[in-house]
Amino acid sequence: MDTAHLVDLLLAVGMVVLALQVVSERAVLRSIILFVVFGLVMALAWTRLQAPDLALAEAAIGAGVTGALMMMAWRRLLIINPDQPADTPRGRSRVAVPVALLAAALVATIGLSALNIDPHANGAGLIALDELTDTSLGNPVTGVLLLFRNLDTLLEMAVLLIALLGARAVSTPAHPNEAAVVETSAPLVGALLAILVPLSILIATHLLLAGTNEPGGAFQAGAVLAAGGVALVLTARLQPGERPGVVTQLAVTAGLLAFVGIGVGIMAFGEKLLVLPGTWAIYVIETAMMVSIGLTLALLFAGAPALVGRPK
Amino acid sequence: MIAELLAGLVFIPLGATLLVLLLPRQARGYLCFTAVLALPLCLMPLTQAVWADGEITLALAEFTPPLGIVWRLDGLALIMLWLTAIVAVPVSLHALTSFPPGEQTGRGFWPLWLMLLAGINALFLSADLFNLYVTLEMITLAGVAMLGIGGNALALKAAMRYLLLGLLASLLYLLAVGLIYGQTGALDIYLVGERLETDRLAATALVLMITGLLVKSAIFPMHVWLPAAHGNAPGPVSAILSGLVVKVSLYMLIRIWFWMAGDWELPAAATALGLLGAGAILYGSLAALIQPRLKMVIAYSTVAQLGYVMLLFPLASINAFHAASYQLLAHGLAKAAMFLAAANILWSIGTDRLHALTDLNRKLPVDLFALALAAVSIMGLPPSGGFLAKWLLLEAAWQQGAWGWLILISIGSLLSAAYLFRVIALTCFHPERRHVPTRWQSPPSSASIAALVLALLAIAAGFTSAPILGLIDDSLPPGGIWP
Amino acid sequence: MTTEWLPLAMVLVSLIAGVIIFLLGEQRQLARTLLNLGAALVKLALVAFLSMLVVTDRAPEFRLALLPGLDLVLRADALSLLFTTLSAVLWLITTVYAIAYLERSENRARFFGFFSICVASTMGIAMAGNLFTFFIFYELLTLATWPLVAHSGSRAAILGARTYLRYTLGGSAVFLVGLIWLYGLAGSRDFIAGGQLDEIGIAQHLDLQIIFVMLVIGMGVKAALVPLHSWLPKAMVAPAPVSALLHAVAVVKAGAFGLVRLVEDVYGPELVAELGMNHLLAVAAAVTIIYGSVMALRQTDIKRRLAFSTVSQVSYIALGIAVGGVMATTGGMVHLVHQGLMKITLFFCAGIFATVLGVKCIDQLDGLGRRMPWTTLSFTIAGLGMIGLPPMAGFVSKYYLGAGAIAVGAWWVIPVLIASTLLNAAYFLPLIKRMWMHPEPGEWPHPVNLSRMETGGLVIPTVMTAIISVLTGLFAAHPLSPLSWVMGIVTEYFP
Amino acid sequence: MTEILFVLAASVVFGIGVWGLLIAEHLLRKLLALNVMSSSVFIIMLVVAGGGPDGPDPVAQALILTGIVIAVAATAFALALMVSIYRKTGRASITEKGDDDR
Repeated sequence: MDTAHLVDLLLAVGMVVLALQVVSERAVLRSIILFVVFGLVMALAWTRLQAPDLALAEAAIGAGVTGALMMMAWRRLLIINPDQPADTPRGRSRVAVPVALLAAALVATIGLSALNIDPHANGAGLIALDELTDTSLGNPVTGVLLLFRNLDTLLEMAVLLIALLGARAVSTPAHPNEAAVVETSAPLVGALLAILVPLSILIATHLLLAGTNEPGGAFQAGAVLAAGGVALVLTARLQPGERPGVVTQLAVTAGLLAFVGIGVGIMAFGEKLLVLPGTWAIYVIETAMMVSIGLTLALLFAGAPALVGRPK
Repeated sequence: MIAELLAGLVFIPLGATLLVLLLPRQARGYLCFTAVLALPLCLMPLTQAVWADGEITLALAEFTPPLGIVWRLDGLALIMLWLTAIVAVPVSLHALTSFPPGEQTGRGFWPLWLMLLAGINALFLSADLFNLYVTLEMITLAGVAMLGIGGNALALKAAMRYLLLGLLASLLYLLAVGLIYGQTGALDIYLVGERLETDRLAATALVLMITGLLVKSAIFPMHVWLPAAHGNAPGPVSAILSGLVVKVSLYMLIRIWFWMAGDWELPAAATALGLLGAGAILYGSLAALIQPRLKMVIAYSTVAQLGYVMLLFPLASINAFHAASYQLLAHGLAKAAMFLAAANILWSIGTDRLHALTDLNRKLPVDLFALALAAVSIMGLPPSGGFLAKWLLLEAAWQQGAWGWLILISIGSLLSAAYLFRVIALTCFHPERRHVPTRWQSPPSSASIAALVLALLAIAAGFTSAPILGLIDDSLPPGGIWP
Repeated sequence: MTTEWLPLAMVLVSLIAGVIIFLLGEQRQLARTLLNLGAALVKLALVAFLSMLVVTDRAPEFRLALLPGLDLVLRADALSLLFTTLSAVLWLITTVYAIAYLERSENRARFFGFFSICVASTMGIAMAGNLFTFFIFYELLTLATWPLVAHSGSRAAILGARTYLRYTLGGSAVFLVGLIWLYGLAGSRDFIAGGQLDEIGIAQHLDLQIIFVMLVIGMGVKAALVPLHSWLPKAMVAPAPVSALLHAVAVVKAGAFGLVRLVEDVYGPELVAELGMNHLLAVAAAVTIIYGSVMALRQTDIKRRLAFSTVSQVSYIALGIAVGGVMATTGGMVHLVHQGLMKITLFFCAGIFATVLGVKCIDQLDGLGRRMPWTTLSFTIAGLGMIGLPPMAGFVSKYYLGAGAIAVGAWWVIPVLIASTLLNAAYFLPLIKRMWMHPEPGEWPHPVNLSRMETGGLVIPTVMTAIISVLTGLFAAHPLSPLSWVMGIVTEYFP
Repeated sequence: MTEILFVLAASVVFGIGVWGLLIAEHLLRKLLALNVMSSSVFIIMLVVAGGGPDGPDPVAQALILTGIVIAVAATAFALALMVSIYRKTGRASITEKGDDDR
C-alpha cells in the first residue's frame, strides 16, 4: 500500500469517525467543531478526487461558512438562555438504527455497482469539455455554471436570496440580551482586522478572476468575502441594523440583477434567452454574484436584515 | 415571441421581487399585483401556440441536452401553469389586505410569494432533473419561510418540521439525480428516458426519487408534516401551500414516472403507490372527521384528496390521466378557496375552533358560501370540477375492472362528505351552544371576494372540460401509458 | 325564434331567484316576496309555453358537453312536462303558504334561497334528457334540501338532516357506480320512450340486472322504498312547507320520477320484464305499501303518520310501472300528480294545526272542525282521496292500478290494494272523525293570534290544493286532465 | 481504489446522517446530521459520474457546487428559524405533543 492510498484510507476513516462523533457527541458545541473538522477532511477528499473547485468550495462554504453559522446560532441560544440543558442523543426512534443501516447498505450497493459504469460516450461532461474550446474560459466548471447550464446558477442565486428573505420573514423580536455584543477595543484586534479584511477582499478577487481558468469562482470568492464580513461582525465593527437600506438591498440583489438583466435583457437584441454576450458579461455577473453572496452570508450570520457601522 | 413569454413566466415574478426590495413602500402593492396579473396574460398566447403547434421547447442559452437545460411546455405543464396563475390572482388579492405590502409582515410576504411563483413556474417549464431540484428547493424554502411569517409558535415549529423533512427528501432526490447522471450522462427527462437502462442502479434511483417526492407531496404515511403546516400557516399561505405547493412535487412524480421511467413495467410498484393513495384517502378523511379546528379539517382533507391523484399509477390509462390532472386542477382551486374562506373566518372571530363557529351564515354569508361551494367540489358533487375528476377516475377504474379502486373512490367521497358536512352543519345550525365571539371584525370585502371567486372557479371547472382534456390528450408520455 | 334555451331557463329561473334571495339578505322582505312570486309566475308561463311547443311537436332541447361524450341534456317531453307542471303549480301555492308560515321566524333568506334552489333542481330532474343529467340534479336536490330539513337548528332537526344526508349520499354513491357501469356498457344515451339498451347482448344481462338494482337503490332512497325509507319520518322535523314540498313535489317525487324514467326510458318495460326486474320492483313496492300503512297506523304524531303514509303511497307509482301494461302504468304515473296534490294539502293542514293551535298529536285533534272549518274540510277531502274514495283523485289511480293488474294477470296486486285501502281508511278515518264529531277541548295547546294576511296566506293555498285534487278526480276524463295526459304518454310505451 | 474507499465511507456517513437526523432532539444536531448527509451525497455523485484524464466530470462538479451553495443557504435559513423557535418557546426541539391545538 503506497502513501497515497494510506492517505485515502485515513481520510475515509476520518470521515466516518468524525461524522459519527458529530452526530453522537454529548455537547453540541463540540459537535459543531467536529463538523468543521469533518468539512476540512471532506475538502481533502475532494482534492484526492481531483476536484479542486469542490475542495475550495467545501473548505470555504461547507466547513467555514456553515460552521460559523452553526457556531453563531449556538451562541445565540446560549445568550437567550444560558442554562440550556446539554443535549444527549437518546434512543428516541426505534427505527433509527435499522433505517440508518439500510440506508448505508443501499447507498454502498448502488455506489459500488455504479463504479463499473463507464462515463457515457454522449455524456454531458464530455460535451462540456468540447464546447469549452469554443469559449475563452479555461475552467470547465465555470463554463458549466455560467454558460452551459446557467439557469441552475441563476436560480441558485434565487435560493440564496430566498434564504435571506425567509430568515428575515420568520425572525421574531430579538431577546434583549442578544443586542449585547462583545465590544473588543483591544488594539491587537484592530490591527488584525486591518490585515484580515483587505486580505479577504484580495483573496476573493483572486479567486474570482482565477475562476475563469483555474479552480475558483464566484461562490468560493463570495464565501471568502463573507469571512471578512464575519470578522467585522464578530468584533462589532459592523453591527446588526434594523432596516435594510437601499445599498444593502442593492448589494444583496446585485448578482441576480446582473444575471437577469444580461441574460433576459439580451433578448431585446435578438439573442436567445440566457445567452451571455461575451466574457465581459461573465466577469460582470461573477463580480456581482460575489458581492451578493458575501453580503448575504454575512447578513445571515449576523441574523439581521442589515448591517450598520459602529456608532461613533 | 414565444421565448419572451416563457421567460416572462419566470422572470416577471423574479424581477418583481428584486424591484420590490429596492422600491419605496408605496409602489410595492401595485407592482406585486401587476406582476401576478401578468402571468395569465403570458399564458394566453402560449396556450394558443400549444393548441396550434403542440409542445413548445426552448433550449436555454442555446445549449441543447444532454449539456444544456431545456424548457418544455406541453399540455400538462400548461394546465399546471394555469392553475398557478388562476390561484395566484385571488390569493394575491387576499394578501393585499392580509399582508399589506407596506407593513412588516407584508414586507416578508410579498418578495417570498413572488419568488415562490417564479420557482413554481420554472419547475413546471423545466424538463431537466437537476434544474427541477433547484426549483424544488426554491419552492420549499420560500414555502417554509412564508409559513413562518407572523411568528406563531405552532407555525414556526410546523415550518421547521416541514423544512427538515423537505431537506431530507431533497437529498434523496439529489442522490438519485446523481446516480442517473452517472449512468446516462444526461439530465433531460426525455433523454434520460431513452438512455436509462433498467438495472439495479436505475431502480434504486427511481425508488429514492419517488420516496423523496412522496415526502414532499405528503402522501400517506409521509404526510406527518402537512396538517400542522397547512393548518397553522397564516391565511393566504395555507391556500398557497395546499393549493399549489404540494401539487408541484406530485406533478414531478407523474413526470418522472411516466416520462422518465415510462417504458419500464412496474405493476407491483404502481399498485404500491395506489395503496399509499388509498391509505391517504382513508386516513386523511377519518382524521379530518375528528379535528377540532376548521383549518386542520381542511389540511387533513388535503392529505386525503392527494390520495386520489396517486390512483393514476395503478390505473394508468388515458382516462386516469385525465382524472388525475383534473383532480390536481379542481383540488387546487377548491382548496385555495376553502383556506381563504377559513382565513376570513379566523380573521373575523379570532378562532377557527369548530364549536365557536356559530351563525356564520348571517355574519359571514359570502365566506360561508365560498366555503360551501368549495366543499361541493371537494366532495365531488355535481356540478363541479371535483365531480368531473371523480367521474373520470371512476370511469377509469371501471374500464379496467378495478372494482377495489372503484369502491375506494366511492367510500372516499362519502367520507369527504361526512367531514365537510360536519363543518357546514356546525357553522350554520348550532342548537345549544350559542357561542358569543370574544371579538369581531368583518373581513375586508376584497378578501371575501377572493375566496368566492376561487370557489366559483372550482364549480366552473365542471363546465370547461373539453379544452383541458384536449390539452392533456396532446401531451401524453412518449412511451405511452402502461398499467 | 330559437327555443333551445327554454329548458335551461326553466332551471335557471329558480336558481337565479335563489341566489338573489341569498344576496338580498334577511331584511328585504317585500323584495323577497315579490321575487318569489314573480319567479313562480314566470315559471308557470314558461311551462304553458313549453306545453304548447310539445303539443305541436317542436320540443326544445338544450345540450352542453360536460365531458367528451357526456352531455348535459335538458329537454321537454310529455313526461317531463307532467312533472314540471305539477312542480310549478305547487311551487307557486307553496310559496304563498311558506311566506305566511314563516312570517315570524328567523333565517328566512336562507330558507327561501334553498327553497328556490330545491325547486330549480326539481325542474332539472324533470327536464333531464339522460340519466347523467338526472343524476346531477338529483345530487343538487340533496344539497339544497339538507339545509331546509335542518332549518330550525334544533337538535332533532340536525339529527334528522344528518340521517337524510347519510341515506341520500349513500344512495347516490351506489347510483354513481351503477351509472358509470351502465355508461361503460352502453355509452351515454338520451332517454327514449321504450328504452335504449335493446342491442346489448344476452351475455351482459347479469351486468344489466346488477346495474338496475344499483340504480333502483339510488332512486329508492329518495322514493323511500323499504328498507331505505327511515330518513323520511325523521325529516319530519322540517317546517311544514318543506315537508309539503319534500313529500309532494321534490325529494320523494324525484325518486319516484326517476324510477319511472329508469323503467320506461332507460331499460324499457320489455327489457325490464325480460330481466325479471319487474318482479323485484313490484315486490319491493308492495312490501313498502303495506309496511308504510302499518307503520302509519302506529304513529300518534300527525306529521309522522303522514310521513309513513307517503312511504306507502309513493310506492303505488313504483308498483304501477313494475306491473306494466297500459292501464297499470297509467295508474302509477298519474298517481305522481294525484298523490302530490293530496299529500301537499294534508301537510298544509298539519302545518296550520301546529302553528295556529299547537296541535301536533292525533288526540289533540278533537273538535277542530268547528274551530277551523276550511282547513278541516281540506284535510278531510285529501284524506278521503288518499283512501281512494270515488270520485276523488286517489280513486282514479287505484282503479287504474287494479284494473291494469288484472289486465296483465297480476292478480296478487288486488289483495295488496285492498289491504292498503283498508289500512288507509284505518289511519285517516279516526282523524276525520275526531275533528268533526268530538267536542272542542277547553283549551288548545299553543294558540296563536294570526293576522288576516297570515290566516289567508295559510288557508287559501290549502283550500286551493284540496279543490284541485277533487277536480282532477272529477274531470279525469277531460282531455286536459293529468289522466289523459298520462294516457297519452303511456300509449307510446305500449304501442 | 480511492473511489471505492470514498464511496464506502460516504455510504456509512449517509447512514450516520439518517440515524442522527432521526434520533437527535436538538435542532442544531439535526441540521448537522443533514449537512453530513449532504456531503456524503456529493461524494457519491462525483464518484458515480466518473471522469476522464483531466479530472472528474465537470458537469457533475458544477452540480455539486450548486448543491453545496443550496445546502448552506438552506442551513442558514433553518438556523434563523431555529433561533426564532427558541425565542418563542425556549426550546430548540420540535418534538412535542398537542401541536394541533390552539
